[in-house]
This record gives sequence, C-alpha cells and structure tokens, in this order.
Amino acid sequence: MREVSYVKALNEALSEEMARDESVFLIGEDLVELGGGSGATKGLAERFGTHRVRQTPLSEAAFVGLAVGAAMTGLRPVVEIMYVDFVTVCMDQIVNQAAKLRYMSGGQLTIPLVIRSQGGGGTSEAAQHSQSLEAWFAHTPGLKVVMPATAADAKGLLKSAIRDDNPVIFLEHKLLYATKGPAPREEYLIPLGQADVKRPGQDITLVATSFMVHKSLAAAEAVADKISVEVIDPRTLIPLDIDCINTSVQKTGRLLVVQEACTHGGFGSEIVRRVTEQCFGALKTAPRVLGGANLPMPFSHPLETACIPQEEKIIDQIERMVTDA
Amino acid sequence: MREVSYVKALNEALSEEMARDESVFLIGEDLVELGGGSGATKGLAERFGTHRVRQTPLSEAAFVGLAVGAAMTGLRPVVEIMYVDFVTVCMDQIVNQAAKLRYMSGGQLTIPLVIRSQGGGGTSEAAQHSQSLEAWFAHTPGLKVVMPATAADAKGLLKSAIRDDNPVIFLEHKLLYATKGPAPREEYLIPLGQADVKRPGQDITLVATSFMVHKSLAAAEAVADKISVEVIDPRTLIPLDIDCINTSVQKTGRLLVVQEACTHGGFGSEIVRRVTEQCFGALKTAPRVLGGANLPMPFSHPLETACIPQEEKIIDQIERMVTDA
Amino acid sequence: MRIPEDTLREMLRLMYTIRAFECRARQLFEERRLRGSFMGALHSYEGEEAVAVGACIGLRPDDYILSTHRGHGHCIAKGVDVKFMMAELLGKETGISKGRGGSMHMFDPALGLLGGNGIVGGGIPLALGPAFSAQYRHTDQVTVCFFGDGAACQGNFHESLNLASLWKLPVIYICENNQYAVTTPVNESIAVANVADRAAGYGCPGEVVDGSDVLAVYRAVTEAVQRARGGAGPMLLECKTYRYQAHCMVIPDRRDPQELARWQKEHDPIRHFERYLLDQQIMDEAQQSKLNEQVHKTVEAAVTFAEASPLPHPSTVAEHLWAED
Amino acid sequence: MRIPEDTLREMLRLMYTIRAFECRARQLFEERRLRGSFMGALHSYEGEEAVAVGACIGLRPDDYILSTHRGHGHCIAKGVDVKFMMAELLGKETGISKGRGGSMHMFDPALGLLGGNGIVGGGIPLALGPAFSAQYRHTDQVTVCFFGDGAACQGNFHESLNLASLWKLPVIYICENNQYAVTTPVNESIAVANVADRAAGYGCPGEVVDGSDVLAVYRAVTEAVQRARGGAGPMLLECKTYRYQAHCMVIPDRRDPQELARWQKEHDPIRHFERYLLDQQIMDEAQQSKLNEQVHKTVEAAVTFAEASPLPHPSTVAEHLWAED
Ligand SMILES: Cc1ncc(C[n+]2csc(CCOP(=O)(O)OP(=O)(O)O)c2C)c(N)n1
Ligand SMILES: Cc1ncc(C[n+]2csc(CCOP(=O)(O)OP(=O)(O)O)c2C)c(N)n1
Ligand SMILES: [Mg+2]
Ligand SMILES: [Mg+2]
Repeated sequence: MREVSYVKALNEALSEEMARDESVFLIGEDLVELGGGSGATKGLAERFGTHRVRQTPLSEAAFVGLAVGAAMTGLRPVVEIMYVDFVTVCMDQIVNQAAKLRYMSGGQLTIPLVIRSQGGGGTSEAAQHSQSLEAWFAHTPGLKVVMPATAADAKGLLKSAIRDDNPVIFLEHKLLYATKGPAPREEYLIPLGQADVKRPGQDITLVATSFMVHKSLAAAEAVADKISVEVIDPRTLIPLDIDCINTSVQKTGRLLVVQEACTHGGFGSEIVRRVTEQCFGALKTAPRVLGGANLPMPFSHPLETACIPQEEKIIDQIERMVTDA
Repeated sequence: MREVSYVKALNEALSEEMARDESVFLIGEDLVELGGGSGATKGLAERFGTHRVRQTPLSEAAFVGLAVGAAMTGLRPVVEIMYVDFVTVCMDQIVNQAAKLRYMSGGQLTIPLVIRSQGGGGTSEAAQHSQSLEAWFAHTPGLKVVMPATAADAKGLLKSAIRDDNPVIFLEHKLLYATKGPAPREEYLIPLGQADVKRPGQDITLVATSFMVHKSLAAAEAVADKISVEVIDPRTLIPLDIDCINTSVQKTGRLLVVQEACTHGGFGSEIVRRVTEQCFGALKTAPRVLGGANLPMPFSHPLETACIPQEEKIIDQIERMVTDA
Repeated sequence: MRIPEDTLREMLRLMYTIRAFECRARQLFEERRLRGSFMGALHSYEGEEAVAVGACIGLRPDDYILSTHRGHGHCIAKGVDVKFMMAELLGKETGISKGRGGSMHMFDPALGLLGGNGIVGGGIPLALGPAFSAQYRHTDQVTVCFFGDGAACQGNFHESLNLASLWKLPVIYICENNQYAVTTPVNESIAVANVADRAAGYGCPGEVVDGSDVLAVYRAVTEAVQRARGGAGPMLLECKTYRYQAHCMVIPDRRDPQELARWQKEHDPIRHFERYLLDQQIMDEAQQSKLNEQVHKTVEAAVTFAEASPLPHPSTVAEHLWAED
Repeated sequence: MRIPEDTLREMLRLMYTIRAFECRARQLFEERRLRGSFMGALHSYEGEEAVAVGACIGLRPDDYILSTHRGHGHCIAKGVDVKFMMAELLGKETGISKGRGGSMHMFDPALGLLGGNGIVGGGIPLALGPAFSAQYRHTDQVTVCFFGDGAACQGNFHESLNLASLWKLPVIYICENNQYAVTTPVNESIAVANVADRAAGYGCPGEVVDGSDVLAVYRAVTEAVQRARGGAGPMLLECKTYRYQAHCMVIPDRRDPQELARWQKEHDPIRHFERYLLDQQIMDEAQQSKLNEQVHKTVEAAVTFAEASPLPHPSTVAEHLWAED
C-alpha cells in the first residue's frame, strides 16, 4: 500500500467528503493559503472554492457557533480550531450548545458537526500550545471524541466523523502530522467506537492514545524478547470500545494506560475504572496510568521532555508491572 | 453550637475575611442588592462599600480576567460566577491564564484568587444550569478545587481558600444553600487538602462530594443495622487527601465513590484509579463509582431524578458491593 | 407601509396570548411552589410583547429565530401552539421539547424556532449559522436573533456582529433592552446610551426602536428583513422596553415601583395598540375583549392539555441524546 | 510637547536593540533548526519597533504592561535586560521566566511586565486587573495593553473595553494593527476601516496613530496616560504598522513582496527616526552607527550569556507551580 503522511490523509478525507457531499464545508482560521494550523486544508479552497472553505476572523466563539447553527439547519460543517488549547475561548458553544441541543430539543435537532483540532506537546510551544484536553470532552455527554494515531486511522475516522450525525471532537497531534504510514488511496471508512489492536501480546495490555501509540509500540518492541505486550489504540474515546480492552485484560491480567494528558483526572482514569470494575477477578496487578506530569507544559526542552511519557518510562512501567505479580 | 445555613456560613466567611484584609474584594454579577446567585454576598456592600463589592456587567471573561490581573498585582479577589455552567464563557481566563501564570513566569507571579460558583441539579433548571464540572478543573494543573458539603466546611474552607496564595475553584451546590448545620460563630480555618470522615464504619468506604455527602450519609444510616459504612468527604479534590481514603479502604476493602457529575470521566474515576493502585492487595471487590447519568440534565422532574444518584441507588450499590465479596 | 387589517388583528391576538400565557404560567408556578415542587426558572415576557410580535409577524415560517431565557413570547409570536409550550413547562412528554428542555429550551425547527438559551448571549453566535446556511444554500431565508441588554455585554456580541457584517449574513440582531439584567440597571452595565450605536463599529446599520410600539417594531424589522433578504447583510435593532415582572419567579423585584407604574401607564404595548386599533376603527372594544376572552380560553385549554398529559417515563431518560438512537 | 534629547537617544537605542535582538534570535532559531532542535514559536517584532518604544518610554517602572505572542519588543521597551530574554529563548535556567515560559511568556513584575500571552486576546481582560488594582489601592499607576488586529476580533476586546470605560479604569489599549493575523489580511477580518473607531461604542476616546512614527506614538500614549492617571479612564489607540517577517519562524510568508518593500522604504520606523534625529541635529550618522554597534555588542553578549547558561534540571520541573513550593 502507498505510504502517506497523516496530514495528507486528513486532507484526502476532507477532499473526498467535500466532493461527495455539497453540504460539507470547512471553517476556521487561515484555512485558505496556509491550509490551517497543520496544512490539512491545503489546496481545498482552490478545488472547492472559498465558498466552501471559509477563512474566518480570529473569533472562535463566533465561528464555532456559526457551525453549530449551520449544522442545525442542514449543513455539515468541519471546524478547525488551530490548537486545542484555544477551545477555552469557545467552550460554551461546544459544551452548552453543540453537545446539548439535540437532547434539550427532545431529539428535534440534529447536529452533524466535526471540530478538528491539534493537541500535544513536544515542540517547545509551552503551556498554552501543548495541552491534551480530551478528558474535558469525554466528560461532556453528547460529544463523540476521536483521536487517530496513524495516517490510515486519520483518514478513515475523519470520513466517518463527517458522516456522523452527532457533534464529533476530532483531536490530532502536532507531532503526528509529518509521520507517514500505509493508507488506502481509495475510499474507506473506519467506524467510530472500534478499537484497534496495534500489536497483539499476552503478558500485559497497553492502552495508548494519539502520539503515545507510537511510543508504546516502540516500548513494546524494545521489551519483546522478554515480555509480550498487547498494544490497543481505542481510537475513539466516545464511544469507547471497552469490550476490546476488557477482552485483552481478561487474557493478560494487566492494564497500563499511556496518555499524554496530565495523569490526574485524565481519561486513563476512566479506562482504569471500567476495566477494574469489569475484569476485577482477572487482574494480576493494579491497573495503572502513565500520563503527563500534573504541570502546565514547560517551554524548555529538558523540562518538557520530563513532562511527557517517554519510551524508557513506558518500558520501566511495563517491566515493573509484569514482575510485580 | 449554633446552627447556621450554608449560605450564611459563606457570607460570614466573606465578611470576616473582608474585615481582616483590605485587599480582599468581591466581584461578579448582581452581588449588591441580590447578594449574587445564592445570596452569599448579601449585606456586604452595605458593610464594606461598593468599592469592595463590585457588581459587574454580564461579562464573565472580562471580570474573571480583571480578577486574575488584580491578583497578580497584590489584591485578593473573590469572584462569583453565578452558575458553574457559565465557566464555559471564561474558561480561558481560568485555565490558560490563572492556572498557568505562576508556573509560566517561573514563580514570579502569585495569583491569590478564589472563584466561587454553584453546581448541581435537582431544581429543574435543565441542561445549562445543573452541571457538576469539577473534573475539568481537577484536570487543570495549577488550580485547587474545593467542594464543601456542610455549613461548617463552607465557612472554614472558604476562609482558607481566600488566604491561599493560589487560584482556588470553590464549588458550592444549589441544594445546599438552605441546609443548616452547626458551625462556630467565631473564626476558624479548615485547611485545604484534609478529608473529613463524616461517619466512621468498617465494611465499606464511601467517598462522596458536595450534596452527595448527605445522600450518602442517609444511605449509610438506612443500612446501619446490617452494614457499617464509612463516609468520607474529601472536601477538596485538589489537593486530595488520598491518605485518608487509602487508610479507610485498607480497613474496609471496599470503595464506592458517589458523585453527582456524569460518571464517565468524572473525578470519581481518578479516586478509583489511585485507590486501586495503592490498595490493590486490600480490595475485596472492585471499586465503583455511582455517578450522574451520562446525559445533559433533563428538565422534567422524573427524568432529572433519574439522572442524579438517589439514596435508594446508593443503598442498593452498597448492598451489592458488600454481599459481592 | 400599509399593513393588512388581518395582520393587525393577529398582532393583537398574539400579544394577548403572550400576556395570558405568562400570567397563567406564573400562577401554575406559584401553585406548585406552595405544594413544594419546582418548575425551574420562569422568566416572564410580560411588558415586552410588542417586540416579539412586531419582529416575528412578518417572518415566513421558514425564517429562523433564536430565542433567549425569556423566550415564551418569541415562541408564541413565531407560531408555536401554546398547549405544547404549557406541557413543556410542566415537564410533560407532550411538551414541545418532550420535557427535556423546559421553559428556557423550547424548539420547533419546523416553525423556524431554533431554541431558547440558558446561557445569556449563547444564541448570538448560533444565529450566524442558519443565516450562513441560507446564504450557502442560496435561499432567501433570514434569521432573527433576540438578546437582552445584559447579553449585549458578552464577547459573543462583538465577534458575531463583526462576522455577520463582514460576510453580509442575512441575520437581524434584536436587542431587547428592558433596562435591567437581573438587578443590574443598564447604565451600570453598558458604557454608552444605546446598544444600537455600536452597529457603526461593525459597518452595519443600527437603529433604536420604541419596543412598546408593535408597529414601530414591525416596520423596523420589515425593513431589516428586506435588506437581509436582498443580500445587504445584517442589522442591529435595539428595542427599548421593560419587563413587568421580577427577573424570574424566584428573585424578588426591588426596582422602583414608580418606574414600573410609569412604563405600564405610558408604554404598555397592549393598551397602546388597543387604542390604535380603536382609533383606526379596525376593532372596537367589544371585539377586543372578545378576542381576549378567546385567547384566555385557548390558554386554559393548554393548561388542561398539559395537566392531563403524562410525565415522561424515567426509563426513556436516555432517549434523544444521540442521532442514531 | 518637548522631549528631552536623552529620551530621544534612548528611543533610538531601544529600537536598535529590538531589531538587533529579533534578527539574532532568528539566526539562532535557524541554526538550531538545521541541527534538528526546536525553539518553539518565534514571532518577530521587526518593523513594529516604534509602537513598543513610543508606548513604553514614557511609562514609569511601576506602570504595568500586558504583552502578546509577539512580545519581545514590549519587553525590551519596558526595560528588560536582553540577556535574560535571550536565555529564556534558549530555555535556560537563567531565563527571565526560568525557562518555563519561552518566547511568548516573558515576565518581569518588578519592571511592570505582566507577561506575554499565547492566547490571542488573552491579555485584554487581564489588563483590567492591574488597572483596577491601581484604582483600588489609590495609586496613579497606569496599565498599557498591547494586542493585534487579529485580537481585536475576539470577544474579550468588547467585554474589556466596555468594563474599562464603565469603571473608568486607568488602562490604555493599544492595537498594533500590522495588517495581518497570520495570513488573514485585516480587511478580511474586520468589517470597518479602523479598530479605533470602535471606541465610540464604549464611550471612550479612540485614535488612529502612525505606528511607524515613534514620536507620534509617544505623543498619543503620553496624552492617554495623562488622562488615565488623572482618573478620566481608558483610551483605545490603534497604531498602523507592518511586520517585516513572516508570522512566525515556521510559517511561509506569502504576502506581496512589493507591499513589504513599500512599507520598508516609506515607513521604516528606525530609518524614519534616524532621519529625524539627523534633521534635528540631535545625533549625527557617526553617533547613530556607534550606538547601533554598541547595541549589537550587547545583544551578542546576551547570546554568549544565554549559550553559557545551564538548562534547567529535569528534577526541578515541578518547581514554581504552587505558591507554597
Ligand atoms: C453567561 C451567563 N451569565 C449569567 C447568567 C445568569 N443570568 C440569567 S439571565 C441574566 C440577565 C440577563 O439579562 P438580559 O440579557 O438583559 O436579559 P433579560 O433577563 O433582561 O431579558 C443573568 C445574569 C447566564 N444565564 N448566563
Ligand atoms: C485564541 C487564539 N486563536 C488562535 C491563535 C493562533 N494564532 C496565534 S497568533 C495569531 C494571529 C494573531 O494576529 P494579531 O492579533 O493581528 O497579531 P500579530 O500576530 O499580527 O502580531 C493566531 C491566529 C491563538 N494563539 N489564540
Ligand atoms: Mg435585560
Ligand atoms: Mg496582526
């Protein structure tokens, strides 16, 4: 299969869906010439016109609100918020409006909306440009939450998100855009709510999201001669394919969640809660979360590195959990 | 000890701290005549002047920002956001500014700020006036999070929050304001980070927050003839007195967290994660969270009731966990 | 502008209906309060009837409106049957939002009613959406967005007016300046005399309108609608008005009683319009009081319908969250 | 207004320093990029020097400023030693924010520098705080808040201008209109010709200033400062200017090169001011180039200092989060 970059895969998904359905339009900052914060929308204005690729003023609350209102009235907006850190200026339109409108209206409204954004650290952009905020959205009933880790997943999941009739928060990672992987050139969909076993194994279940999937795979490879690690990427947090995770933990008896978001109160804790509840008898040791430091992301490289789970730490945690019990 | 309502206890705390320290001022909507959303600031403008009780336009981002900036420059603002649901319009000033400024400045700035707000359901105010959003703040490094359940705790904790040199999110509950309890008339402080065992017990540890403390105590009482329930109110989520909870679970072997917030990704999951990690060997059954429904809060009374953990459900869960293992 | 007599009579009927509905809703609220049960927050539109009616009567069913927390008048003026509204207020399954929404969240997309809002100013960005959608789909539908003087202080107002004007969206922003936001008088929240004057800062026309004169509102809105339908972009109208009741049912009214009396005496929208119809010999007193009686009967029938309707069953609580359910 | 010659010479020195600093910082960035290491986001202030210098030179050390993502010029103009800035850019422990902040987050409260901001418009509400604080403490300190043409589209702008004007806060809002927000030209983001014209909507004076003329900026700001110190409230100044570099180091510049050339030829703030000083016989060419050489030496010494400084140790990463640490 041809190799394609994550950002190109996103671009293809947008392009295919725009070609397929006239009601799909893009809205956000600097989408036209720059292609948005990541380049994912490059070339789309040329192809589909600025009528459908709407570059906005710096007014996130207004353009997210516009998108929600457009979705209520039959369009299928795909919004870009340049960095997920900036959701803080438009949280209301996402949380109190988009997520709740269908329910509050007794099912009368449908909000087919995708909000794309990028999270994560590792580029020395400091505390206001490096957060991983998926836990906020996963705690907001009415939102689906998607976090693709590979080019193939990015394309298939974004297409499904666009076709979904609910508001979907689609979280990319800034260090993934340039990564390449195999992905079909032709059209395909990956359903929301289906985890992917990225590497099968027997001794421990490692659930990782977004960029952490790659670090976890590297860690799994590094210990492969002594420990057989199963790496699962849930791909979507809401809906969560808990069955896939449970099945794995029933087999391995051990669960380690690796997330970049701050450990405290992150979505990893939610996975631990559910697995503990549902697989208690099978657990050989306490499930754990290896997450980001409970700190704002520091600027300086060595400090930033210390805040993000690194391969060595994952290896260390795997080894301790497997020898532990 | 005299009995006092929760809202009066808050009022006393504000009043005492304003009298003690001129740099303390209040800011928010309708604080003067109405006393704010709950009446907690009633009479304070008369006593201290509108110079120190600042009633604002409907501009949460502006007045939270003002408070953060005032805190940077030596004042000690106590902000009221009428309902916690409205933090969505000022999340940036809380999360990207208040919480991060000290760290980003390398410790040069100090932000002695309290943001008071009310959460919770039970009054048929529907989806945009009934949320419990503590998990968002607890997942934001740099914020302390306080949730008093009684009049005595409300007074002692609010006074400590005001004297704390960090940004503190202080979450009240709309059904608690009218409740009464014993609280010293004179000055006292309750340190942040100290849980309170509201009822000692042997068979199961019940960790409950805010209004759920009272429902949990009622449930504990109801089963008292057959099951001995220990009810712990952490009182502050950040910092969390995990030692107190662990000690209890080491004794009981069982943990049930009762929270009003949506179960998925709530702070209960975080407590479960930590207790499971730290008390794994002592656990007789899987820790559980009994939380709110994963739904926007519905308006209609029977639906709303179904979304909030009720005494019977707590009893049922206690019984199942104790007979389970 | 010549207005057909039928339209004039319909205006009066709608104003009567709003007043009767609000009055009856308050009674129901009080009755229930005495019985110790909640009906949530109830914000009366009495005194402001001319705004909703003057603004909506000239709209087509496929034109959109965005309403507020004080929204019953908007719903009635846009053509919603009061029996579904009354049922909603009582939290019944037959309610217009199936009991999920309540007073602040009434929706009827088939009539272009895209909902009230519990977040002050929350509808302002949403309104950009249907307006954009109409422009995108090349229809000539317009959107009317109601908001208060309090809401005019929210950042949403600024972002949305700018964007609407920049993109020439067919949206009419109507500020219902009823002189207060809860207890805060407008001169303590807005630094200038007229909200409408701010339109200049966005390059769109603004106009102050006598909000107690239904014909003045009708004329101003009709002109704005013509402009918008013709592609000339948005307009900001500020209707000066006054609410007759306290902010909502649970908040005491401490406004100057003489101020209220003066507005009722000199600016009552219904009396004013009754007199006009008499003067123009369009309806005599007998016809007017007959119409009013009919309206009261309709409202009474709505109460009967609502009281007789079933509450939603708790087992259905999760319905209407996801589009696929 | 007679300006002392020393002040004029100091203005030139500061403008030289800013340009030399930015130029050197870009070189460092490029060097590092070639070596495969990050320096985060770097936003050059070249071309806009007259704004920061004209605005800050007349301020007292105890006056406050709030800066932006493009903030190096503001820091230098407010008196920060470039060696601590350079060390911050390289993420060193000796950096002005101890390496925690980086380019966008430089703080020096002792000099009144209350920080840059990674959130566009994030500083606008914060600026209300020190202004309020000065009013509250009865000092005559003023606050200057810088923000861009992009930031002027954020809701924060509206809320803050209104509140500042309403409460007559001693704050001067300076819009640095450099014609673009990333790739979005100002006429595609603001619906009117001048941001300054919006001041009328808040009841405070607004003025358009030639941002390439340091004396024009100085005069306008001095007047605004006098007003504010005297208790007459805020003012909105819009400085028309142009940035010479791409939005930041990682974004390609696709602006019309002739447009840039024209600004550089006709409006270069440094050349313009050099010529003025020659004309007024305050400094001859030799003196100017000697000054410029000194400045370059200072900047070079800063680089040496920064390069020689240690990186923060990862074990210290958690320092500076909480006030009590
Ligand atoms: C963002 C937000 N802040 C505060 C509130 C609480 N609140 C509800 S209505 C209201 C006053 C609204 O005033 P205005 O916009 O003038 O409308 P009116 O009630 O006068 O019709 C306030 C402060 C809210 N619902 N949302
Ligand atoms: C709330 C928010 N939205 C988007 C961004 C991404 N961003 C960073 S700088 C910038 C442009 C800012 O333009 P302007 O305010 O004119 O300042 P300039 O860069 O021109 O100095 C954007 C969109 C951000 N940092 N914050
Ligand atoms: Mg009002
Ligand atoms: Mg700019």
